[in-house]
Amino acid sequence: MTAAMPVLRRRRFTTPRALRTPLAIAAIAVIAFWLVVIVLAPVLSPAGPLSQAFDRLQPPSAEHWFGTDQVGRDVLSRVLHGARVSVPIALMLVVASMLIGSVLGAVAGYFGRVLDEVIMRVADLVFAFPTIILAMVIAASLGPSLGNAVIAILVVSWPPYARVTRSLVLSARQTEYVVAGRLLGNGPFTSLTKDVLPNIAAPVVVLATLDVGTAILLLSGLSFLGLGAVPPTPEWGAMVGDGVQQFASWWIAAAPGLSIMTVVLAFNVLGDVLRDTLDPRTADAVKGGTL
Amino acid sequence: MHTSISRVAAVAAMTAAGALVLAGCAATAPNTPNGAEQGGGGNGTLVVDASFDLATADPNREYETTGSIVAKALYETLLTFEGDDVTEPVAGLADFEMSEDDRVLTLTMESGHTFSDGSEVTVDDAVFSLQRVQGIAGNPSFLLEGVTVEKTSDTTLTLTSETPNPALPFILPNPALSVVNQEVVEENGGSADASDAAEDFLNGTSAGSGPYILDSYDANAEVVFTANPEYSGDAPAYERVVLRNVPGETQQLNVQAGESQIALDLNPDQAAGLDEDAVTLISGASRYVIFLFLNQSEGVSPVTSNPDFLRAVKLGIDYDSIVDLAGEGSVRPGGFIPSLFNGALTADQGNQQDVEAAKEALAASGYAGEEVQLNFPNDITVQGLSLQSVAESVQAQLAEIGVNVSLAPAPVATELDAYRNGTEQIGLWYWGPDFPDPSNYLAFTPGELVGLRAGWTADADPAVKSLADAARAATGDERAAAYEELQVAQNESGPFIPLLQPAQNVATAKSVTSVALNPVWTIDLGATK
Amino acid sequence: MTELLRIEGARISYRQPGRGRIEAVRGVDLTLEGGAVLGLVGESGCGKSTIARAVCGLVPLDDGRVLHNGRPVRPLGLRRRDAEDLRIQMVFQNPYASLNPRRTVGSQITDGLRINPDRSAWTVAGLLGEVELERSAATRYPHEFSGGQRQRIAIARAIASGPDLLIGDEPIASLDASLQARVAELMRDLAVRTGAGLLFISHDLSIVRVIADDVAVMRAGEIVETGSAAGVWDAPQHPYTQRLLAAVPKVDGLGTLPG
Amino acid sequence: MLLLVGVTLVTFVLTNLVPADPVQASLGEQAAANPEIVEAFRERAGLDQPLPVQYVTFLGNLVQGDLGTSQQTRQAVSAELGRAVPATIELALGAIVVSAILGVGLGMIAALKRRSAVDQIIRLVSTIGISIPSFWLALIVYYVFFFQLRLFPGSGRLSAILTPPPTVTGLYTVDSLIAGDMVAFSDALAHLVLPASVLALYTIGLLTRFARSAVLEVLDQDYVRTARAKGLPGRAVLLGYVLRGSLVPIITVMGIAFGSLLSGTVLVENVFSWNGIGQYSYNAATRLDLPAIMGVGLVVGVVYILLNLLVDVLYGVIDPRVRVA
Amino acid sequence: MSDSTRRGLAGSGSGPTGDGAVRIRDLRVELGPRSARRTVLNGIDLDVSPGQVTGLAGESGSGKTMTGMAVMGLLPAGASVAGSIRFGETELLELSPRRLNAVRGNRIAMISQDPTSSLHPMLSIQRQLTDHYRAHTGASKADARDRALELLDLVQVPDPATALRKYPHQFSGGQLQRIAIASALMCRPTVLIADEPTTALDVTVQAGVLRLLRGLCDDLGLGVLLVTHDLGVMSALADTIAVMRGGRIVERGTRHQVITAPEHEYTRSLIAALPEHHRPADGKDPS
Repeated sequence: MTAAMPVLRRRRFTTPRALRTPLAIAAIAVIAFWLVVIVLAPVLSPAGPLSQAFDRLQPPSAEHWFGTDQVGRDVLSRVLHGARVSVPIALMLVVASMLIGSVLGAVAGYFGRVLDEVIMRVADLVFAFPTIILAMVIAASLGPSLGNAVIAILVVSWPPYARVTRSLVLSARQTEYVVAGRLLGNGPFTSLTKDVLPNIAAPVVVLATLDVGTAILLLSGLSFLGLGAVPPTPEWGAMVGDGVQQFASWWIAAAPGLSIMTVVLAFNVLGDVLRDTLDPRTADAVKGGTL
Repeated sequence: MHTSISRVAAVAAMTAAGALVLAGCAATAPNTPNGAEQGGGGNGTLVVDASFDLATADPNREYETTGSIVAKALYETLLTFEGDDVTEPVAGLADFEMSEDDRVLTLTMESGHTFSDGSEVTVDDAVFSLQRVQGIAGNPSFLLEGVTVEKTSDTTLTLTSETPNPALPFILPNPALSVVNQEVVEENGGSADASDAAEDFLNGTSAGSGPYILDSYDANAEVVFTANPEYSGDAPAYERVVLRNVPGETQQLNVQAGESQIALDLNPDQAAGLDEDAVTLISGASRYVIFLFLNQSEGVSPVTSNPDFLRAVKLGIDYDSIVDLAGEGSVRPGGFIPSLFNGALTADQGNQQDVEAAKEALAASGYAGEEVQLNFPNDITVQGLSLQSVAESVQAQLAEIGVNVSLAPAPVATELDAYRNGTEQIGLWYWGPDFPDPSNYLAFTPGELVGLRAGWTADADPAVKSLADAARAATGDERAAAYEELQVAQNESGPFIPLLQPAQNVATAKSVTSVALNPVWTIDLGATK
Repeated sequence: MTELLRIEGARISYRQPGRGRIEAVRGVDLTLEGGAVLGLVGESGCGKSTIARAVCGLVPLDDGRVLHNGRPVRPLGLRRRDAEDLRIQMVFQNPYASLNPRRTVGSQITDGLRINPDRSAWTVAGLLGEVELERSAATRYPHEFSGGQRQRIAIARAIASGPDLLIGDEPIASLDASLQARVAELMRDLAVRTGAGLLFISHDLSIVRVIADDVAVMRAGEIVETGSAAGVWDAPQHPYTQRLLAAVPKVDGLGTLPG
Repeated sequence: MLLLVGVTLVTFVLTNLVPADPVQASLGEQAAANPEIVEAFRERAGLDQPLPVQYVTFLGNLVQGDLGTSQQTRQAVSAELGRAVPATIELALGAIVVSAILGVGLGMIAALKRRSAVDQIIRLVSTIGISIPSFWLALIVYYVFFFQLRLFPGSGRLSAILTPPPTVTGLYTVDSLIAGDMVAFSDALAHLVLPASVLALYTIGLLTRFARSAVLEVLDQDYVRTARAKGLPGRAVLLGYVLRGSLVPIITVMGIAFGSLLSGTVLVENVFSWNGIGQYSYNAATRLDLPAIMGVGLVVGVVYILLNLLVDVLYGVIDPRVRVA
Repeated sequence: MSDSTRRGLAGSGSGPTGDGAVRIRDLRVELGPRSARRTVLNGIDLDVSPGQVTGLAGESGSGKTMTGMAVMGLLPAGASVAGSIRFGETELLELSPRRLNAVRGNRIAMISQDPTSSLHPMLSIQRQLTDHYRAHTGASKADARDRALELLDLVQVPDPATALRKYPHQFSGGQLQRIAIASALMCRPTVLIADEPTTALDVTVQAGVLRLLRGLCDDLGLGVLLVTHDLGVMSALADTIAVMRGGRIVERGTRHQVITAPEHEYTRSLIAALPEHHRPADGKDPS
């Protein structure tokens, strides 16, 4: 694929240019920073994430930049290692829910009828629950663990993809080039893979980018409630949860909270930039289903 | 002055919260957070923050910490304790006399106690109430298991036990055994058998003779009490008490900010963070014992049931650092009986850390690094202390001697099942006494309630078993020694590893001059001044 | 002898949300011989595009038949189109929507070549030449072309498959006036040269007059008049046709108001 | 309706998949060891019946408006929800009103100043709004604005020294107004500020972004150009034409945003001791209180349906094309 | 305002006085971001006189629509304008936004190509006919309604009273364009800018609208700037024609002159592109 990445309308964009705005660069830099942290966490951390070698509840100092927590662990080290938990899991989660959701959505949209009804009713059902309440019930039922939290989030996070993909497929299916392709003898599978999916991939991927943030927030929210990461895993949400116990030791929650925010923010900005380069209409379809 | 600051703030808030709320903040400014300060003296309102585990306001059904506070405020019991001394029961609605063989307890009603509807508390009410506890088979009904309640005259009743029951006078002060107004309760569907349907009514209206009457009740949010004009004792210092459900960390802020006058569930770190100029802190060891157990059932875990492994764990734990973790006021018990009760061991009589010995024991056990699971409930705190910190410490300490522990927390509701069915490999739990008598801790012996949860069957440890039987049978002054001996033996070979008694930290506003704390009902709101 | 296309008593209706069914085509008969050009004219909403779609099998008939070489056209469901039906091809109205934006022009024309019964009839370069585009166009993407050029590509793609019936559904409506006649003539020439019949649908009478052999005038789902293009133009019989023709402004520089 | 049955069925199945036994969760240490007590409890809670029978019983009671009794608190679920739901509604309404005004306003400004510095700033701020973990923000806000600055009251919906107004709607602000109790009103409003603001931040971010793109879309419409060509004053064009034209997508998002508010309440109510549906559902879920979970599921389902209904009605009010059809 | 408000509906045109005319001189417009600035109008001179239809022909992208927008002051944000657009004695390019607002919709009105999108789909016809009238004249609701009824009658919308209560989607395209014209004429403007006013309409409907425009021009003395790419429409309606290409006017003259005897090569190619039978017969000028 060369420079051009055409979309449904006359617009075009070249990737380098779209990503050249200061905000986009900042976002990419933040993500790059955390990727480096993920790789180098053991090297960068002054202490092990589980080591309880220090005095408890020390405020930030030269020795412990972000202080120590309630059992005497170095918060900085835990935050750095926390990136290895939250970010990769969120990325995998999003990819998985994108795959599940868009396959279901594409099937529902393209083949319609009973499949469509069944898939979309189920999606409605999931939609009817506020995500975190459903995730909470699931996580509580299965017992808290990162794995179960991931399952819970997967269960609640595929419907937006299904909806968006379905509506994109529905409208793409009507477009003249898809019809023209059918007239030229494309079977349903060829039509879907050759004409429909390539043209809706961009918005779905943008949705996924925007969803990374949501996934991190959900995951950390569940961990915060004690329904996600299992201690002593250095998960950011769980660390904020630890911090709740000691208002006076504000630093326990400060760094992990900020970390969540920067990562989520970076992915959201990146998603925005990608979305803005798309046709505004497509962008609406994208955002319309994010929640 | 506060007014003007608040007005400025309101303007600032506008940027954060939007123009719409502006009107509200500005209007509220004069009576926001400081209003509560006036509640301190005289006939004002007392605001008490607690972490709720409230299930019901029906005294004969409640068996939770918060429920006891509520029942204690609304009702009276036949016997009671004086202040926080739980070593000696005293007369409440009745005076008592125990037969020589510890089997028949005779209670004589004291006159002059009246229910909130003005009627007198009679022996019939007392008999009805105790029979109701038994008949409705609620949480507390085991307290009177094997006990027959009979009215013997217009002023007396007897409680006859099948077996000698020296603990009975210590059981009777439990607020679950409160006396309710028979007439009122029966009018509202109440009875002393399973057909009882008065709970709904009692959740809305109290029918007792306690210092307060129930004003409103929301098991999830708050309970409001108002003074009972018919109360026969000293009138309570506060006309109105609001008992609110607030998490510990917020309690700390509230009591300092003057939003509440009493905070009941502060953990040591929160307590340490208090501004002593603004609040008074009362701390002491609580009645709870947090303990670890290793399952002795080979089916559950061949690792934890290995005696050498068990010994290694006992030797590997850094008991002092765990008590440090729990902060000021917490105590390290020598055995499973908490320091407040007869028969308790001191810390130096308990197990001690010895890393080298632990490693040897571990080597002897043939342990090869298998992962063992440590289960604990993660959504509850014991006196504000979360079990998670303790679990994390234990995990790290055992890692030092080479034991690979994985933590498996769960909400208490989920985890209880595994705990009570005895399927946990390593469990981290706590025990709150049902009544302040060491006999309550016989549950921790082979074949008994808690023992079985650790896979400690009746025939698993005959030595300890016989010591337990001896303790049960002991009377008078022999009892303490018998229980001490039992605990020493348990520490040696039993699956239970008592870790700590967390501190109970209660913070009060300076306006509160006296707080009536007690290990059985936590706080007597009626006697708080 | 069977006609290339015969439409008999076609009735087609749509379901519109909230408004019930709307009958777009109510009893239409049409025939088209191979190699001939039939112009179907009418104002917006008269049902002419619906007929085009029905001929391709894109909308089902409520009643009546569409026969292609004497064989009913199968409605296009989820399955691949029948080989016979592949010989009916269409050029759509909107050149911006009828080409896949993610694939090169060449590969899209190749799609057409693949189903041509006569494999050696065309090459991509040859076809591009036929529609007056550079050879190099094959490696480029649709967005690099103007509307008129895209429509030429769409025509090339349709012709590539060697259709015996070509349908133009308002193929020139979204082009600039100065291009309309040229593209229409190109389409006609290619169709006639390859021996295909052309069903040309348009609201522009003046252009249909130039390229069509026969004309059918449609109004509100019915054909009101058919005849040779010249005949209808010169002597319209139906009052509606007369009005329609009169409404076409004359480019005479005289300020004559139409209608 | 089908949705509601679906919701209850899913919740029912889900909660029964749990390996844990609600009996254990509800009974004390000694009591749980006593088969008589356990049996009595099971009978009271209807747990002695086979599962399908339990579900049918639940549905049967439901039709009569009976949601069953909480296993944990042994109170009627409907009564508990009757207290929790208005609390959350009050919170969510406060948040949605604030975010509607600020979100739509900021979105419009950003759209009008497209690509300017103002636009960039608004967009960045709104993105931050959807990026801050609400549970973290709640902590900060509680600590700073209540504890440090003492600007706003802390826990709960009303200062404990005040008596809640007589219940009419269950919303303290509204009820106190009805009762004419201005002290309670301003106190309730002050309690609302912090949690509602925290909750609103996310929806403000969401709405700003949507409003911006909706308004941008409309600004490109012919009818806006026509309105300007008619020489209408700027404000009339903006409010009468642009805003009106972009309301449909904005309303749609507000519907979605309300849903996300309900999610947010779980995390925020926790910190502010706001005894609403969020706290209730957290307690119900962690204590495996089946009837309570079912009740929450139902309420949420009903809210979802009502919300959709309301959105549809609003579509009709806004857009005559929908109205006629 | 004095002149136009006094003139009644039936009153015949006041003739091509300088007062109601638009004079465009050396109009230059540049658009686009700084890095890719492009000139879209490059020295346009054009007059629109009362009672006259001035045609502006050209293909898409030639700048004809931009010329109309420049007169209305509706150029896209970031456009830079040079030259002069005078309306009577007023220099439109120098007016403050507020004073420009007092002119447009009031003295100079506009109708655009697609009436289904140029009318707000969610507002009633009455609102869209009267809001600017009330803003410009301060008329009461009832007076504005009367005026609207009058105009709907003038543009031959059946049952005006009912029509006022309806919404755009309840009308056909032709009716909507009539309503749009009525809306444009509410404040008795002297100049009407008609940008492709019939392109979206069917031919039979187009004929009616063309007749209406011609009538308004003749009866009300309205000056019309007709922007269209359709030479048929141009030939039917315009009195004078200017042909645009690439932001410049390449040819101008009377209708007959430009259509039957085009001088510029480009104009000739436009005419040559017409279907054969559709081209103008050799120049017979009736005048």
